[in-house]
Amino acid sequence: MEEKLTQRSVWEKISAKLTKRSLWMLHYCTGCGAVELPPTMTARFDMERFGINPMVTPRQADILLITGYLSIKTLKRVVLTYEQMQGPKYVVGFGSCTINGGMYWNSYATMKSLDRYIPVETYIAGCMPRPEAIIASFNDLIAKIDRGEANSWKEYYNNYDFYKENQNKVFEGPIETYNDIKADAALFKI
Amino acid sequence: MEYMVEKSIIDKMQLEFSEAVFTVKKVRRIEVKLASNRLYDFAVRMQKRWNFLHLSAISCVDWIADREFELVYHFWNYDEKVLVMAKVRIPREEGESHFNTISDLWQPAKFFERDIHEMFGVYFDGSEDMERFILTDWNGPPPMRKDFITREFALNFYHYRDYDPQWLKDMVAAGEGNE
Amino acid sequence: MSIVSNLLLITLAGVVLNVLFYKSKTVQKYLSLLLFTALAYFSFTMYGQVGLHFDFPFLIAGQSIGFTITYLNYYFTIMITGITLLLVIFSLKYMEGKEGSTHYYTVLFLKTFGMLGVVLSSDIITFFVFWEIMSWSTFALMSTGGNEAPKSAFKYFVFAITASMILMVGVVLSYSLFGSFDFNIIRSGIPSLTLPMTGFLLTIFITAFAIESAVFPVHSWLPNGYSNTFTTFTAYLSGISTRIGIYGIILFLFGIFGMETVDKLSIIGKINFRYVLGVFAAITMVVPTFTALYQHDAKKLIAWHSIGQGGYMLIGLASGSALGIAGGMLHILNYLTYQVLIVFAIASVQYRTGTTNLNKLGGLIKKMPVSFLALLFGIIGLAGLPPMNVFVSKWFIYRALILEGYPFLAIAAVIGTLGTILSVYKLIHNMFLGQLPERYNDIKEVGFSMQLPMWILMIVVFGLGVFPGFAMGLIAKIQVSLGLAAVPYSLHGVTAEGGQLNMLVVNVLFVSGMFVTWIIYLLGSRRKHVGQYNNYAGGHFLNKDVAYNFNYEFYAAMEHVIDPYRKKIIERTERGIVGLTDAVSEYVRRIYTGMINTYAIYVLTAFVITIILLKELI
Amino acid sequence: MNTVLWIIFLPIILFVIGTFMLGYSRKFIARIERRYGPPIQQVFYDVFKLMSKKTNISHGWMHDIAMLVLLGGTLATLYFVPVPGFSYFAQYGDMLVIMYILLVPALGMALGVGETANPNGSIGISRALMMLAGYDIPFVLTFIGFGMLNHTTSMYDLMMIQQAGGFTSWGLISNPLLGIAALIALQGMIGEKPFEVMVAPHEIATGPMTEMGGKFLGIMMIQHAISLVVELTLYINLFLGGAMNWFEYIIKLFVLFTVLISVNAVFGRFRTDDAVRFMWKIPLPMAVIGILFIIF
Repeated sequence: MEEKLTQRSVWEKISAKLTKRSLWMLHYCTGCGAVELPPTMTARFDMERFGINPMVTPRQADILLITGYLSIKTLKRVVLTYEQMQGPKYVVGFGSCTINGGMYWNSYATMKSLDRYIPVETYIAGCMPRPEAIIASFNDLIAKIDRGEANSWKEYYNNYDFYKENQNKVFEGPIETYNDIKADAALFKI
Repeated sequence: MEYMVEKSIIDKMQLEFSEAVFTVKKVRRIEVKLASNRLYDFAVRMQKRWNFLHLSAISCVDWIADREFELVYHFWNYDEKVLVMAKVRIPREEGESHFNTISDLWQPAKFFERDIHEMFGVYFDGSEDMERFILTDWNGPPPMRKDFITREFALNFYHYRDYDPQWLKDMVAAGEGNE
Repeated sequence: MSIVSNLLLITLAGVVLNVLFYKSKTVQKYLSLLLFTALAYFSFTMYGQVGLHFDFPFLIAGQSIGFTITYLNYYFTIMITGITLLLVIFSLKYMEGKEGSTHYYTVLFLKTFGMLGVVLSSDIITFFVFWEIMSWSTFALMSTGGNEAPKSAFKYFVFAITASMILMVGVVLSYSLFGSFDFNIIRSGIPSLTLPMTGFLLTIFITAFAIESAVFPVHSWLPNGYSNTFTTFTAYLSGISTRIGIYGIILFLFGIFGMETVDKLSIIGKINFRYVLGVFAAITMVVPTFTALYQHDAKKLIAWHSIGQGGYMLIGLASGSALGIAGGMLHILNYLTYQVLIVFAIASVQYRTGTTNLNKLGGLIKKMPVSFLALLFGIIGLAGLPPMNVFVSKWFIYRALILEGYPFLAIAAVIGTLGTILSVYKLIHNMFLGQLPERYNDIKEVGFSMQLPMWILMIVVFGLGVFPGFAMGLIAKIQVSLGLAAVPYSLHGVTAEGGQLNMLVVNVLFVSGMFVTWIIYLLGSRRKHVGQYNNYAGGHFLNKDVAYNFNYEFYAAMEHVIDPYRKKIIERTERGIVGLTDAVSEYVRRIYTGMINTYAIYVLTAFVITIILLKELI
Repeated sequence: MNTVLWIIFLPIILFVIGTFMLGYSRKFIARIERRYGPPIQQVFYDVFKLMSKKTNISHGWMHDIAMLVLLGGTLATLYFVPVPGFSYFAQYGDMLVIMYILLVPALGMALGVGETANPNGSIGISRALMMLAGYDIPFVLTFIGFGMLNHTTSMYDLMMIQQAGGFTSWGLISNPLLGIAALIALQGMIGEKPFEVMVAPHEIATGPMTEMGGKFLGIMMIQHAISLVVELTLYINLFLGGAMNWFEYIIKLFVLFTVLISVNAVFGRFRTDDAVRFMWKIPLPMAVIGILFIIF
């Protein structure tokens, strides 16, 4: 993976510098962390300074926020929404519930680590991180994009079987998202 | 003579259900222990005669030691503002835990019974639908039963990240961790 | 054998032959196709013989009656024969297997015969006779097909009879005043009349034609009449049949009475006869476009629009300036082309799905792209947007209204256009866009014989849009023949002084803009086509039994705004009239008591009264 | 020769002005909410990011062509609006042409959004068209009023008349009623807050833009920027006396835009039928009375 990064052309560097300044966050509050977002958006912490503002539909969003625990039922919807998002997309896992199950570590109904089901870009530790932590993680994400290392979304296309197999283990049957990921990988040459 | 209202209600019920055990738990709380076959008549009288119009909930307690489930029916009276908890014992084994439905008296009973069926495995005869209620994609045993060990199920069904950073090891070595 | 007699003989032969061959449908089909192509050929070659006169061998009351060809009726003849030819080509496949269509072609020939006669007549008697034939055949046309068709056709019949009665009064009055039926003699006799008499005569003729072309107060027969019959007849009726009324108005307002006499009939200052006509036209434009919002049946929606667009033509004619009249006349041709195009698209959807109920259709663009394109050209035309031909005539009408200083008529025109845009988008959205219901999954595009007329009309609509010069040439000749100032036109627009219109520049800029956008579009990376279930639904899983479409009550908010003002004045007045006639006829019925002696008394009293009267006179 | 240069560079200039104005509006609203707000060139970043998206989805050929019609229509419109130093095309089309060409992108987008088969989009479009019926009538009325007053429908002549007459002959000053009616209608035309019924993010998931992602949304943002400048220029040419040099033109653009955004920043959103009722209750009678003044 290492040598692929250094070959970035000048144009990719420039476009990375420009696209990192505008990230649209899908306001998809799946767990208890959603209440941390309003303070980060409004006057005191104001994440719009970094060009991040909430967007409503997955088609227009770049960041998918998984704010807290995910029951199997919500995980289905999250996978569908993730597949509906476009191009360079980044998943940000909020809080310890997405890292290792958190408070619900021994529950029969919640998934334990998020990156088994969808590729995750950055995690934010804390049982609901404070807005400062959220702003810090967004800055890390921006720096990562600038360095061109934020390519987790390509993982979903390249080893799709790994993710699909984990998903089907948890779901009763394969979910119908009308997306043929393998064909898309070929079409978009990822 | 603090429990005037509760005593009057108990006397009223005592006439018809002499074999039931009535106790006043605290102000506005009456507990009734019944035989399982008498519950339906009790419920009918509660609704029609003694004006307990609201079935607040049906809950289920798993007495694994006595090998029995205890169904608790919570009736509430708007006028005297008293809650009556009718408790009934039914066998716990996989095949025999049956009970008759009271959804014809109260509509919401359907959902309470369906929930108990999903979580404990008690089958309510005569109820309209006994399908799965909240737990989608779940084909394991009813999870609320005491013989279902959730921790053991979770540990081997889900994948956990092995996470033992240095600072955690020092803390455990220093004996502060609760494990 | 002059051209005119050829035309009428062919249509007459068509009627007779179709009645003979009513048994076999195929013979009827191809026979009518052949005859209509011959008809179209002859009418197009009529251009060279303008001014030719043809008289019937017999005389009526010492006057020779016959036909003549002028630019005006050449203009209308091409429209009639052209559209009927396209209609027959379209209905070759459309009418297969439809029950009640044995007399489909006979009625069509009769109608064309009537219309050609009206348009080509040179004197008022032939005009009136063929007008009768035409209204009879329109009644027949409207009553074929569908179950409520006869009932709504009867409503038209009542209006048509009153129209022809008024026309009859006009004919008799003009004969008594000028002693002749010929238009030229009437034209020369008009200035000698006293002012109130000319006003009365003009109002008679104009009200007769207003009823036929569904101007505001007398329009209520049209929506049901046109939508309950075969869809192809809806196209034919709304396309050309109501425009014969407009022909009558042009002929009498400008041809016979002339601009000067009409301007003399002024009541107060600027308010003259033309302004009153303009006010009626303005209301005709506003009311239907907002009632069209409520319709959920495609044919009714289009019927309401045909009333609205009739208002545009009338307001163009009533504006009085050369530009406005040219706009009004050009609008007739433009309206005809895109209106028939829209109804052909609706007919092909009905042919495939069996319904025109807008609440049940949706997403047909994936299955019927050509009909979608046809409807798209049609609705761009109906809404009056630039690339299409109707923008030219609407631009004329607007400029005329602004420069002549009629602000309130211009306001009505603006409201009419915006109302049209709203209901027009509802039409194409509910039928072709949105989710495709499961039951229409295996629908195919219509056959070639139904697509050909659509393609031809699309080319005409777009072609006239970019180069309006073709139609403008004929319009200029008509204006000169009617004694009006011709509009300075060029191949692609108008070179008038206060602001110029150059459709070629508009379209070239539009196409170059699209080309630049295409380059920007290619800059982005590739894109993938997705099905209709791969859609954002808030995380919900979509499949065929999830109803995920928005058709029903498409403009609910606008309906909340309009409802208080919509008191259905017309329907209530009509019901009042019907109630009145019932009561009166009920009272009159009591006279016939059935006993002989009452009748004897009646005869006796009548005898006595006449004796008294006669005694007075002698 | 310089007309060819103008033809090539005018869309780019207007796009740059429009995007800076949008960036300025986001900064302005942020400042009202006592926060820093994004940098001025934020909208450039957004447009660049959208255009450089790696994967895009579309729902059919009509969805793609709708994008061409959308921006193509707006590009055609901007040539007809007289801009300081370049009004070569202004003589080929007048106010009526501009008013109708402004509707072509709206219809193009409506067809594209209809093709995406998403009810949020259809509801957004039906609201947008209702809003169009609401604000367009007063706006066109002001045109008709001026057309009748100066007996011409060409935008260029109207601008020249106002230039010649100096400050007092500005449309807003000579008949204020028409000016204010057109200002309210302009608020609806740009889609600012009180009349922002078509892109209601909380109710119908950004309305027409629900299924637009990647480069489709990029083209829509470019179109929004250019049409914003075109609509404001329409108002300036009619009511604020047009502009002969670029400096005066940009000053007027930003002043007018600040007035509109400050209204936008303070107001909540109307329900659709209330918005249409408001448009027909306040600006429409104003415009009609204004025209009555002109006639008598």
